[in-house]
Amino acid sequence: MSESLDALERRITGLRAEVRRAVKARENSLARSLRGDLRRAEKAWDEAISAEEPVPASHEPEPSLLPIREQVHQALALLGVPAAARLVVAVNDAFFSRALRGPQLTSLRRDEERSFRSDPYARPYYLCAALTDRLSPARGLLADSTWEPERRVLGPLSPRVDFLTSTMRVAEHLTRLPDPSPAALRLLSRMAQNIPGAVESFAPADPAIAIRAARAELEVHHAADTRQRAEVAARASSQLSDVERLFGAATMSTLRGAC
Amino acid sequence: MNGRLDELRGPVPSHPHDARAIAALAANPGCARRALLDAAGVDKDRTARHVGFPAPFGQSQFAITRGNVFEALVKENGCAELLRLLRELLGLPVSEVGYQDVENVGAHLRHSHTRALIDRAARESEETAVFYDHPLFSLEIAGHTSYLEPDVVAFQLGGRFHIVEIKSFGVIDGQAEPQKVAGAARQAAVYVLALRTLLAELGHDPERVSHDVVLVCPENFANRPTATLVDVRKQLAVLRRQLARMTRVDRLLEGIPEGLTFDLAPDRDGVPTRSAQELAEALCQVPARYAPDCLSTCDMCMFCRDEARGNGSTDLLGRQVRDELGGVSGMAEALGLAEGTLEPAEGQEEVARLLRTANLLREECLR
Amino acid sequence: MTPQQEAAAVVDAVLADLPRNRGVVVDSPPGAGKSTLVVRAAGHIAETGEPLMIVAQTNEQVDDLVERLATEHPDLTVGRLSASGYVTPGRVLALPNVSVAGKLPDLGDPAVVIATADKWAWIGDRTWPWAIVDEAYQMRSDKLLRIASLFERSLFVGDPGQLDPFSIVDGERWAGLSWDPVQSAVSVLLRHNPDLPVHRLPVSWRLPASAAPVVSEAFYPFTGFRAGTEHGDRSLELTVNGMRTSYDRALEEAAASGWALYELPSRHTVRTDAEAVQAVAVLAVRLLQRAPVAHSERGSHRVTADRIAIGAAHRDQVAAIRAAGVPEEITVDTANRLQGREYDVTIVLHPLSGRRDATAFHLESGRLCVLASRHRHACVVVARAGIPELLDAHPSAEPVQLGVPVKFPDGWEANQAVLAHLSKHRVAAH
Amino acid sequence: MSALTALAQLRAIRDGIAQPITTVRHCHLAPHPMVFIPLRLAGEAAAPMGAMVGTDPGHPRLLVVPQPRNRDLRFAFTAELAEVVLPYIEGFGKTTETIEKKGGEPYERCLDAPQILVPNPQAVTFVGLLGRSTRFRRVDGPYPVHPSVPLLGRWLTYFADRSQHPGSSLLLTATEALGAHWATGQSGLEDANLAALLGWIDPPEGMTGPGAAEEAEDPLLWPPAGPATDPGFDNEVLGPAVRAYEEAPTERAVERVAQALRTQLEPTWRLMWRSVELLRALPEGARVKDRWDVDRGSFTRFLERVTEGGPPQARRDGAVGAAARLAGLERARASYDVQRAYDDPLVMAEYRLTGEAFAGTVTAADPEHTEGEGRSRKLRPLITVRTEDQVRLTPGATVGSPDRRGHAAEIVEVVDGEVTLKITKGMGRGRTPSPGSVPEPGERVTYTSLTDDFQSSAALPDPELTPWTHGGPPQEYVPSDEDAQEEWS
Repeated sequence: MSESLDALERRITGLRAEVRRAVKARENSLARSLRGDLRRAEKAWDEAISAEEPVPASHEPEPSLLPIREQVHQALALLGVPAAARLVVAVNDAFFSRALRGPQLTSLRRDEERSFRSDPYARPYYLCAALTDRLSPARGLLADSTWEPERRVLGPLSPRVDFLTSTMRVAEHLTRLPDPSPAALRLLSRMAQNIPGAVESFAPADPAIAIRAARAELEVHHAADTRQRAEVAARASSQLSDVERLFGAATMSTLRGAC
Repeated sequence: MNGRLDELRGPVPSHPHDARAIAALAANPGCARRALLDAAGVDKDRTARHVGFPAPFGQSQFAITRGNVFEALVKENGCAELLRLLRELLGLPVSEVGYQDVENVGAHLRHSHTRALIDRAARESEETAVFYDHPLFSLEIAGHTSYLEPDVVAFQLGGRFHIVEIKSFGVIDGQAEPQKVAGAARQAAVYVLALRTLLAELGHDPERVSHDVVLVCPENFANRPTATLVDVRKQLAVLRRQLARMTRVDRLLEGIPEGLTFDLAPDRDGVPTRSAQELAEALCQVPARYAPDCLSTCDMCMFCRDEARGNGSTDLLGRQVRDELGGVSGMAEALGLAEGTLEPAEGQEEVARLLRTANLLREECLR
Repeated sequence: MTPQQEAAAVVDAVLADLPRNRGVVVDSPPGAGKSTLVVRAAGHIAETGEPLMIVAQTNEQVDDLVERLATEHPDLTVGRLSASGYVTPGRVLALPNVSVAGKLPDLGDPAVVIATADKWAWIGDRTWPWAIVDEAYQMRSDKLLRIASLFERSLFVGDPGQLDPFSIVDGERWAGLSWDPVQSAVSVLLRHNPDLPVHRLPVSWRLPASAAPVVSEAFYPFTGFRAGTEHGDRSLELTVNGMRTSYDRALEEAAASGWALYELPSRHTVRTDAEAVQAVAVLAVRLLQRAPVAHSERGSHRVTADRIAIGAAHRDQVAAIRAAGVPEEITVDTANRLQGREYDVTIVLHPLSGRRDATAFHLESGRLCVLASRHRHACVVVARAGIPELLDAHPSAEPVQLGVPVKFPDGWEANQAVLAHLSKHRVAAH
Repeated sequence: MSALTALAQLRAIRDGIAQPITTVRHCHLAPHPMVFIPLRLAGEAAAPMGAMVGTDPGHPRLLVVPQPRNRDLRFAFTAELAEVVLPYIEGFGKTTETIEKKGGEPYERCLDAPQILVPNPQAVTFVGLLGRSTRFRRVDGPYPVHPSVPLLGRWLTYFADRSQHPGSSLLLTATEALGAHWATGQSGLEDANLAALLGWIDPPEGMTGPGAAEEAEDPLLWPPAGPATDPGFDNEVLGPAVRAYEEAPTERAVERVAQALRTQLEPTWRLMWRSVELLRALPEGARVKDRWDVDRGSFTRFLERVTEGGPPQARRDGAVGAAARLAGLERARASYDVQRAYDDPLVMAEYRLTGEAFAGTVTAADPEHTEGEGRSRKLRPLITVRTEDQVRLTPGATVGSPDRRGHAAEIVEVVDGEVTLKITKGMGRGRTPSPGSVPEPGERVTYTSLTDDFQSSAALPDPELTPWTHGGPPQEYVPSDEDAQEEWS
């Protein structure tokens, strides 16, 4: 070991001060190199101190054996509608492996698209985009390529309809479990809070009541949403190529979607 | 006039004003230096940095993360949280749930798409969305177009638009920090004005944009959002006043020397080549009106404070002290009057008498 | 409708609403006949034979009401409750139907009992079927809390445009509460009882036609009122000729148009700006020397010193003006204490004169409203030049509290409006 | 802000060091105060990040929340804080004295009371919010906490409320306490930085006030005194340390966060105790003890309320509670202003400057002067005082004097620097004034219209009798499950 713990600590303190000074003066390249020095010093400090004490066992959850796309697929299958990464992670957390992390999903859609382009329909399913009424990919939503086209496109009412649907699906799944996890109950409560009549303000949600309330509101939007989605889906099938039908078209003009 | 302003800024694009910057115009309108820098679209932050007086503003990553997480929470699932809040606050009917993400078009189309969507909403009340997420507005500031990004625009049955402002500071037992609410209100007023301007351009009644903005904040110590209506009529009045003032910047231009410029003369990599000394001298050609409040509102504050120190100005001690000294602007002068080493000039007799008495009292009590 | 008819219709509506509601609020702009309404309503209630309590805010206000009530209803017995240390003025002692005492039993059993809110707070064990609360917008809600259980139903009368009640301590912790104790009695009352009828007296009998529109637009932008008299119904005649000094010209401008701005050169000064103080005093003295005579719908009379008031923002300014040789009989006081008062001519030291920065205190619209609305004939404002620049440079960073209704008018806008009008009547000092 | 203080500030700039604006100390300073420096997670209302606390300058206790977004860790922090704070507070409940009250039952009062010192008003706000977020917690149910957590919450709420009470010293902030005794050469806004303020008052060897203050503005040299942390520190040091803890919540990771926070807290810890030394060096004002007695009484009452198992303080004041609190605060405010002026000639000088007080020498006295005839004949000694001060009091005004307690007089006449006064109180009941009660010629006296002579306000209705004008009787406040279960994420 080249430096004593004390000396390392002094060095770390000094480097931190320099880094902050550089950041403040927006001397970015200097800050970058100082940060590198700092990281190395901290690592050395970590190593030095761990030589003195044993490393405790990690409490990380067991990594899942399923690949990420399988886990996402599982969550989407439960939800039955296009969903944002956050919700996918929450569902996975509540019902399945609990090993998904938001950042792991960011490049998923791009990877799937690449795979589809190089070898179309080679896989049984693709994790694809949901399409807006402009036929462009909706930001941040994941869908399942095996779903019928009407489910993979969005009208203005669809975000709400899909939210209500997914709440019902989560509640239904809960009723099937003999001993649901607290995380699952919390997920349902959080979703139900935003549906009128689905939950008492702070009490845990009752799946049966949540389903009834969500269905009641769904009744209100269902017809209009189905009509709008059918219209978008029809346009998609007549105007788009195969890959675009799954991953969306680039936006061309502003007026087409608005009218 | 614009030519002269371009000359002041130098050959770089005008620094865009975001809503926060526009709202800050009202912070110290009496300051000619700031008014001119803003009107010319000079990047004050870079300028202050270059003359060696960076502003002491910074934002913690914790605060930024918190803000982003909270905004995402409010908007997730088609603004499900926001929908609940508006149903409670504005009595939104259950059938009104439409959601449009303006950002679904490419960035270059967002502004025109916003216009088209808002126009459609204003024309037909049927089958329009309630939420317009990521809209992009524009506003003319002293001859330059500034683009503004409100959090959400809500369109309610009954034909009224509401600006939704999402902030991550807490509302605890119905109250939030008044300064933060004021900041949010000023910012929201900019969006209200921009949307009203847009409606007027499209031939609709601008008053269809409500002056009640919806402020969404976390409630108490949790993440659960709560919404409050904030009346921004006063902020709107102030904003209009300040924007009107900016068009009168020609009065300020009259007094400044020929050829004056705040050009940083950036090289090909954008690194300033202008001598800091020279730039500082140029800045000093336009009088500032420094007050300690500037320390929390203006990028130039450290530079102006240093200048006020150099001049021995009573501005350093705050507006109240300055007022208490009855218009005596120099510290040495005020002390001289107090200690009787300086004869009062015409019009200073009274304040001199007051300071002299104060000085005698201090001496008597501290003897 | 004539102004008389219009005003009478409102009064009738108020009286009709009284038995139907627990509370009735009447907003009264300056000089709109608030006291007349109170006296009228008191008579109206007394006729029913039911006892009435009347609440005012200061001893002077109580004495004024006692005097008017006892004079206009000579058959009515009036009791005046007072605190220890109160010296009954002669004008009250001289009234045969008025009794004065410190304790309720010592009053006999008068039909009407009048006292200040502070005094009423010490009275318990009895409820009145009726109450009238005067100057209710200047009454703090915690005072109302102390006396509200004394009455079953009440008429609340006051001027929303004048100064709000205040506290020497910070009331932020109660901001947004419907019962915020530092808010006015009326705002708290209406927040808890939003369905109570609110009437508005539509005509100012005090302000001349030259002043009513100015004050109405600046301080009552959403409600408004008009003058009870026309241009020409009133005039102020200076019977002694002037000498073309700037003082004389300012007085002549005021006599001719109802307003004058006597403008001193721009300068930042201490609060008790000697030059401005001097100008105020000289104007007052000079006004008396010019032997003014007021002609109005009530006839003509000589404007004597007791019909003139001088108003300022701060107490030290008042003391300085007093010390500058103003005749004893002229009232010199702060805006707070001039509330509810009426004079023929007023001379006002503008709150922003000589200031470099405006504070919330200086900009409070109620302050300027009080100062600019005390006169029946003319108002002379003394100020240093530079106030428009000061307003223009004023930073706007007022904090915002959730759940607190925004108050209008905004002080800045009100100041601007008054100043814009005054600039048409400017006389420069030299 | 007065011309006197403005002048002191100008001198501070010229001399390069802060100037006194009082001659005595106006706050109580306990022999063993507890210093508490909390740090808050940026972007959150009341998420504690860490704190330094203790009564021994040599042994601060460092408390750390390695991941402030984790509610369990936050409550663990609060429980640990309670372990330090509660024994300190409760220790003062052990010894009491019996106070006889005129026309009332005698009552017990603690002989001494706790005193907590925090760096600045923002820390007081934080104390209040931390109290608010913990006092409704339940020890059972869905999110149980240690019993000390809600108890600490109630005490923190009490201290934060009490600090709004003018003249109270139970919870003091260093910046306000120092700022009340010294004027610096910078604005009030800049005085809010404890390091800069102390730089002016007590610059290190070889430095001037402005130099020390400028250095103190560099967060690298002098970290902010909290509760807000330096954004640069958050981004460069604390952020990585917290992330490291998230990835591996080991002892070492905790130590890394603790180490980071220690660097931010230790300088302020030293400044706090330096502030205590500086304040302690000032002689105590004569009426400081009276106000501390009031503090002790208030503390004792709250301690009793807690011991008797009373409910936690409501979220906000009810109508009657608000009016009662307002009356108490106004009374304390007025009283504090008067007492400070009476205790301190330099504070009184402010009133002399505005003409509300004057000081001078007695030139003539007629101690046996009387008014009225027969039975209503009253002793009204007359004195004449020669003064250089500009007097703006008018005949008939009642005045008091800091020189004699219970003494009152009335202004008879003010002519050319000569004030004639009629003494109305404080000269005894005899035919002649009691010895020493009437100032004698040659004596230096001060009189002011500022008097601590308040009429108590009339009674308020019982809360359950709140009238219709104020919303009628409130629903009885019962701490609900909702309070306890309120999310705390």
